[in-house]
Amino acid sequence: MSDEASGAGPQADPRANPRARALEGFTVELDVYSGPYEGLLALILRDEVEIFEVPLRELVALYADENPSGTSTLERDTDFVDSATSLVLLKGRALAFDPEGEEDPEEPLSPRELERRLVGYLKIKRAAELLNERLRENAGFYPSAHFLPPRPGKLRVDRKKLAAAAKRAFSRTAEPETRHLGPITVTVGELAALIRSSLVEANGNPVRFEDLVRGMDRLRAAVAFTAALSLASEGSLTLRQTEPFGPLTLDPAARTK
Amino acid sequence: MSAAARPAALIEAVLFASPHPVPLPTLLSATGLAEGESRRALEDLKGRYSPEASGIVLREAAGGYQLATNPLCAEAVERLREEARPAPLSGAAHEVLACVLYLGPTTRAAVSTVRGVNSDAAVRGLLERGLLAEKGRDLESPGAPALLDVTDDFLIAAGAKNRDDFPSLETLVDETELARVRERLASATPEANAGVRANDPGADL
Amino acid sequence: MSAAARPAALIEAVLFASPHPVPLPTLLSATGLAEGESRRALEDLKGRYSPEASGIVLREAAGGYQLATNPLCAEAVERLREEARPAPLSGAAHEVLACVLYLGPTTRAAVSTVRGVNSDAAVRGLLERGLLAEKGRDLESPGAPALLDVTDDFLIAAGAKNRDDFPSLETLVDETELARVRERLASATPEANAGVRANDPGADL
Repeated sequence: MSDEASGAGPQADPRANPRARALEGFTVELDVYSGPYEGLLALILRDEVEIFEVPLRELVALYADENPSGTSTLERDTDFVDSATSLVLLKGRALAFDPEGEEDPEEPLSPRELERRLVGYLKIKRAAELLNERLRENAGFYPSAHFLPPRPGKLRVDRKKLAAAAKRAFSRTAEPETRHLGPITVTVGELAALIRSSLVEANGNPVRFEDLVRGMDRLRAAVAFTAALSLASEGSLTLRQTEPFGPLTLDPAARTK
Repeated sequence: MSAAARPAALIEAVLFASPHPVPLPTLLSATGLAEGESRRALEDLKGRYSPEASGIVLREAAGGYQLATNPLCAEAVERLREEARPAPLSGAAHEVLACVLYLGPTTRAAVSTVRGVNSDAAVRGLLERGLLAEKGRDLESPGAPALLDVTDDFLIAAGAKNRDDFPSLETLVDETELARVRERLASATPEANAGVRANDPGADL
Repeated sequence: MSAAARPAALIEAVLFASPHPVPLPTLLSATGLAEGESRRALEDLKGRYSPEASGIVLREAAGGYQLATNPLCAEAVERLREEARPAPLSGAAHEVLACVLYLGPTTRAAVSTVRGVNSDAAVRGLLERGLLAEKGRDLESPGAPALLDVTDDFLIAAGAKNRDDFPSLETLVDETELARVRERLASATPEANAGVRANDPGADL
């Protein structure tokens, strides 16, 4: 498949975008997006799809289902794992996000500032639940289809906007600009290993997430969280949090790997 | 859900949401009602929406049933039309217009394939505004889906002399990107293929 | 001619001919009615188009009056249009809407700060769906970033008469819950902060 794809155009050097080339033909059906996988990656990198809305577990399951009889090539599998790992890392980065760029990543927030933010966020979270309900209750109202169309000339189509829309629509899978993401210096693998060894040291006892990330900078802590989620989804541990903002605990799975 | 709604209410809602007269079989399949109860409900509705009782009237036209404004109220409706300022088009609407302009005539499925998201609602909005129209059907695809094209009103709204009075796609989008879009359309569902086949091989895309 | 039509019929016809809610002043100028008789007629119409009596209902939204299909009949309408209901918004999108509704007009950066995660993608999706719009710029911030606000389409979708037709933010969280959060924070070490942030509910893998 990649051979054929690499002959597709003058610039189709497989190294230019190996993951999209090898994974061409893999389409995904998710709530947030349906279409080619490479398109999903492009949309995420261009901030057109929020990384938190991409259920990675579902994505992996779709990939596994797509190749049930071992027809997949090693190259293809490697590319998929590579891109899926990038998505996990992106999730980690988004969690450590600092929009104003003002915070020193090594300097923890003051307890008062943290409280202010959490209380503010909690209110927004409740408001979002309320909106969810309001929008659902009001979803079934359809407006009249019997209006007169505006007189010709009243409606304007902006040609600049139309050209910009054409660019957008026909470049959905363009190799996106990634410079703004900056280097990611920590891997989920490293932190997954750290979590596993902490669980072994704890000798079958639960480990508090807070203890695990004590002393880590925010990016590492966030990636540790995604690593914990990955381990939980593969069944190596169980995550426990009894209430919102409550302490998070990692329990070793009964059947440790 | 709809079990709770009375037959007349179901018919009322369907006629309200359809810009065209709805033939009885369509009405039955949309509402799930039997023919007898539908006819009885339509009789009731003729009373409720009579020219004497209401500003909305139920009429039979072009082989179907239609709700329409009472001619007695025509002046008020015309004044509303004069005052109404059309809402600006959304980003999605612009993208759909661009797809149909550059690929067209093409199907809804092809538009959705290019955009990567279901575009049915945006297409409907543009049909309602008269910027797109269905022009024939793609008989080679299963289900013979409708072919969409831009309208003269669209050209007027964009201040364009004709379809060619827009920058070519090649000047807007990278050649590699176009090749990929083409590949995607070709490998998509048969309905989406219609969009490609309906196009001249040497056309913009 | 229109002298023969009753006030309620005129209003009915005008609302029927508009896909959007019609503000009272527009209703008055289109129908030529006085405010008092319009209000009385609207009261009558609320009975005629009540959810119990009709497949078409009269609602107030986004500063105007609108006739719309009764949600009990939504499935029949969707079958007629062969159109699925648009996918509901994600959790992230609801949070962004809540930020803009309660704290807005506000910038993308402010939304991201409140949520603790980059919200550009969710904002973009909401702009695309027409639920948010850019309204002016924040001239006091460096780079004069665009200010986001909720749109009339959002108010219509939420069935809200206006921006204030929502409970106040202070009433949404009960005191005992806030007290528990404060208590837990007081007992936690400052280093725990990354962990708490990482517990963002949107972070479901």
